[in-house]
Amino acid sequence: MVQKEQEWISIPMTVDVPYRFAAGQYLTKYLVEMRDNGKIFAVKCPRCKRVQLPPRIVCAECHVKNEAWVELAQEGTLVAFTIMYLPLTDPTTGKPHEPPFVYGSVRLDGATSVLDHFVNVEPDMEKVWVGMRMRLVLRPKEQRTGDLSDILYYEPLPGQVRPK
Amino acid sequence: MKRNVAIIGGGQTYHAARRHDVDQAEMVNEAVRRALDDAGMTIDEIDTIFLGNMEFFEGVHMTDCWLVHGTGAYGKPGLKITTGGTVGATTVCVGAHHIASGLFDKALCIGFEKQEEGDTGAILSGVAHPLWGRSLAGAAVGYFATMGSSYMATWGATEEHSAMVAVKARQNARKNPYAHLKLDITIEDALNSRMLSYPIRMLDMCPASNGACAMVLADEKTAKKRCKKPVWIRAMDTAHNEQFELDWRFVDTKRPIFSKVCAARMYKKLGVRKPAEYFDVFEVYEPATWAELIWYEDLGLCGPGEGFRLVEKGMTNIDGPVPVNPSGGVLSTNCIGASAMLRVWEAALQIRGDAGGHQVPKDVRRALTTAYGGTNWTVMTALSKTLDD
Amino acid sequence: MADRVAIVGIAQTKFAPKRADVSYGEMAYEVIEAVLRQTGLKMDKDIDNSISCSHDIWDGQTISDIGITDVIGGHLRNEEKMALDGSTAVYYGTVGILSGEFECTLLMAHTKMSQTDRNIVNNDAFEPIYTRLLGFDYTSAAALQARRYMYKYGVTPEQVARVVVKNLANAKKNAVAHQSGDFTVADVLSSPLVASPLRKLDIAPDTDGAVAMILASEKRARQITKTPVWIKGIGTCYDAYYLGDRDLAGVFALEKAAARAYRMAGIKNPRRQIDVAEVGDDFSYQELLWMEGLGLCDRGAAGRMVESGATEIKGKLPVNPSGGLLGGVPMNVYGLNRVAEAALQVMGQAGDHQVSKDVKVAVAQGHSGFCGQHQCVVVLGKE
Amino acid sequence: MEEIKHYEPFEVDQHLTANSRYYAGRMGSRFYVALRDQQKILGAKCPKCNKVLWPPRSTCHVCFSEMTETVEIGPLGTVETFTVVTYNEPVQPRKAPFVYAVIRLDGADTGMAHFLDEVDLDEVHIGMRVRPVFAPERKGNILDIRYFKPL
Repeated sequence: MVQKEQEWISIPMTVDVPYRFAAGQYLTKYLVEMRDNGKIFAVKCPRCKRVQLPPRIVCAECHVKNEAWVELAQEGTLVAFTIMYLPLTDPTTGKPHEPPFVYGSVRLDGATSVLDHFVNVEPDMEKVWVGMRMRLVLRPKEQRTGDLSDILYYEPLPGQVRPK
Repeated sequence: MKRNVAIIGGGQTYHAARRHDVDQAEMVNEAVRRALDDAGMTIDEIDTIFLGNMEFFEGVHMTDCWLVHGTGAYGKPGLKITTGGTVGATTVCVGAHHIASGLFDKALCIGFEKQEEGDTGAILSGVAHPLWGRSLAGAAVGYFATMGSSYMATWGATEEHSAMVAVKARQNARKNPYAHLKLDITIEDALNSRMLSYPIRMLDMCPASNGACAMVLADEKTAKKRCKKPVWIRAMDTAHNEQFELDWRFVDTKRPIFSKVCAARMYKKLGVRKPAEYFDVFEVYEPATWAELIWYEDLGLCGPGEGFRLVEKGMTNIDGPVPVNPSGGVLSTNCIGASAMLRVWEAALQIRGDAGGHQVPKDVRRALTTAYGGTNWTVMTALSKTLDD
Repeated sequence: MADRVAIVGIAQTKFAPKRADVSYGEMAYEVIEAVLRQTGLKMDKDIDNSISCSHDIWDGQTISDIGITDVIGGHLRNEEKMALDGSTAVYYGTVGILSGEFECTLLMAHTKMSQTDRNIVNNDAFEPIYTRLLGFDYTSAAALQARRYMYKYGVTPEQVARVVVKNLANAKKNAVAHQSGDFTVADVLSSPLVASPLRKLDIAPDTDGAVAMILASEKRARQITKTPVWIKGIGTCYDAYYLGDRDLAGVFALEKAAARAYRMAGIKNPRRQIDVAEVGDDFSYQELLWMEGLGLCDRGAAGRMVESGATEIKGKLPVNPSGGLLGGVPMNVYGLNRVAEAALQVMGQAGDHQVSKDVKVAVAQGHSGFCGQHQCVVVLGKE
Repeated sequence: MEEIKHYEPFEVDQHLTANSRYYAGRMGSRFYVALRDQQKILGAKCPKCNKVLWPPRSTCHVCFSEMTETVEIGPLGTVETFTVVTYNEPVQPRKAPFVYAVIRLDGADTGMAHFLDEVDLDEVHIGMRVRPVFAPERKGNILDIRYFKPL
């Protein structure tokens, strides 16, 4: 006699928790200035002089409060990148980003930190390289909401040739 | 520490992508019963119980409270710990501190994750700051991808080298009956697996596993009386990295890095000069292949930029001079809350000589384990066979 | 090597219904910066490790100690998070120092209840197989406990209301509380019904805030402060999980946790030896239940004791002179605030809500999980 | 240095949404199959304590014995405690006001938390005898019992 296999019961459930996040004193200035004035602000540690993005209350290395603000240039250098082939879901919209796309870390001139974002180049290893000079492209002002997605992407400065 | 602390027993579940036959309590209970049996103890003899788990991954708040019947915590003192991927090792630290304090003699430490029950993708994205990066959903894959491209560009390694790590892990896992991904794969298989985020392919990443691990810790007197092969916890340390500067992925960074800082502190405590010789086996927490190569370098098993040469020469194979992850590691089994504890337990098994098919073929007297989690955090644990080692 | 552990510094935010101006990390920094300034300690030189208490689901952040790593001094250093009530930070911090591994430990608990919905969050603490779909939260579960307790021991609604009247009057004298006032028993009993028998004023309000504390070994404590508060005893214990498994009128876990703490502290007769208690009154009736669990009176006698005035700020055994949690303290911070307030009483630095008697020994209690499943007791004392 | 400028608090609404699936396990599956297919309520019997526990589980929380035996309990039971809930939350399946109760089913040593309905809110009391009302279409979750009602 064949014994009937046990049925394993499972219970589907959606866990949905609403949040209202406060950006706080430091990120508020960054997001509002980017949204309203198209400016990128960072903080500078009074001790080690690291210019940090996103702006934050404490320099984690020096344990001192950050109080000095600096406006950053909107050009920088590509420090690392990847070509993403996964349709990763944006948890805040529930929609995926269409792969493949290039995603990279850019160090804006004058900053110590990098700022990660999409890079608007062909997803081809020949067309993108570490050391490439980049420009930050914001959405038009009327479309900006005060989110990191107010940055559309980085795009390469024109006329660059891949170094041998 | 004021008193010596020993691992006197442990156990783990079989790890798998699906465990439809058990609820969370039943799964945890499997590991707990194995650990108690291994220690030759009943639950009544346990003084205190600690649970490590990243409950957000299951979507259950306060799993320690729910699972008291599975863990045996009813009527006992205990705590719940959540520190990301490191949590299994942090739970061992918490247990060891309790024994060392003299307040308790026998502690049960448990780590688990039943990842299939929750929504891993959504919760991993939640690691990013809600207003800084969460909407970009880079997740863990993107992070290790930049690490891989940085490693290749800086040191001249190739995708073959990460494939070697991928193969070593899964071939070792085949010798470990408890491992999740027991894959008989070749370098070609790894290189041909699906590209996720250049240069990270499917076989470069850890799986999402269900499983649990439990360990019984005891003070010296209890350990010597009750256990034939106690394994001693000789040093532990924790180092985090700041929230936003994730420099571990830039392999040529000049900034101090959590992994090297933590290793240096451990080696100072123990008087280690040549870690590759001092320790007989390593269990490191490598969520991706490239991370294992970087661990080699950060732990000082070789010089900077030489990690890929170690794997190339087979130095870190199960029968090599510096065996790393004979268990198959996190690349073969990742039940987050248990993963870091599994590193410690697998290292303890090696020291006891009880690792079975994946026992390294030499006398193992000392072992080092690492954990990884959060925004680049680690917990390291050093174990030894005797208190003289 | 340390045989005794002391509290050497305490800082609390002003609690508020909502702090829209700060992120939770910035809110944590307020108290961390304050406690370091107060003790004159430097993060890098003096603090060996830190312990935080919060929950990912409350913070809306997976691995939520990420959000406080920078401010708590976690960079390249040791931070561990207990996902339980804030009192457990004191518990584990004490253990860590007694283990000989650390000499000076920074503790911090924080929550911004305003950033989400407490009932939705707490519903996720009900396991998904048998209870979550019924829609339970901590308030409805507490109402079941309140009813059972009052039924079994004949505790009257007036006696429970006296807890609210006392605590909200005490909270007037506490600068960090945000809910206080002169209420009558009739006011409490006519406030809107939430889940019978609990009314609006029976329930600790939604609150944002943080508490930080520094623990030190005896040697370090002597160097840091002239008024160390010694941690004399600690204890924790889990009860069963399901509401139907537990004797809801009982105090199984608290009695066990208290017994451990009292044994360590050498307390044989808590009623005579304890001078003041700060207990977890997140619901009014719980103050009574926990008083009984702590052995401050007989089972079922707490209602009459409150009625007698013995637990008033000037009474024989003041309970929650700070105004307790009903004065407004965030979840998860509950217990660290209880220990902080008890310690301030021992130091004689509680300000306007300092009790009139000399405080040699104080007890603080925190709990986690619905209806107090996990209990933590801390006994504090002078020299 | 930049002049001090005041910014209004900046807040952003988000949700964390996770699609989960929970497994009822060895004892839970037996419980739900019996409930769904036969409208029977099962408890688990501890071989050492001899107590019958609801919900059924594989380990006795008191003595840590492994439990494999299930026994039918109820369907009648007694109210041990109750509350009338006056507020609404999206996680609640019923509209307020509604009644939660802990009900000790006949033959069980622990209680079941569930709804009470078809009852005058003023007449609910501890000790009230109740029986379950099953859902006409049962899916294998706790709402297969719609609620309990007085005898």
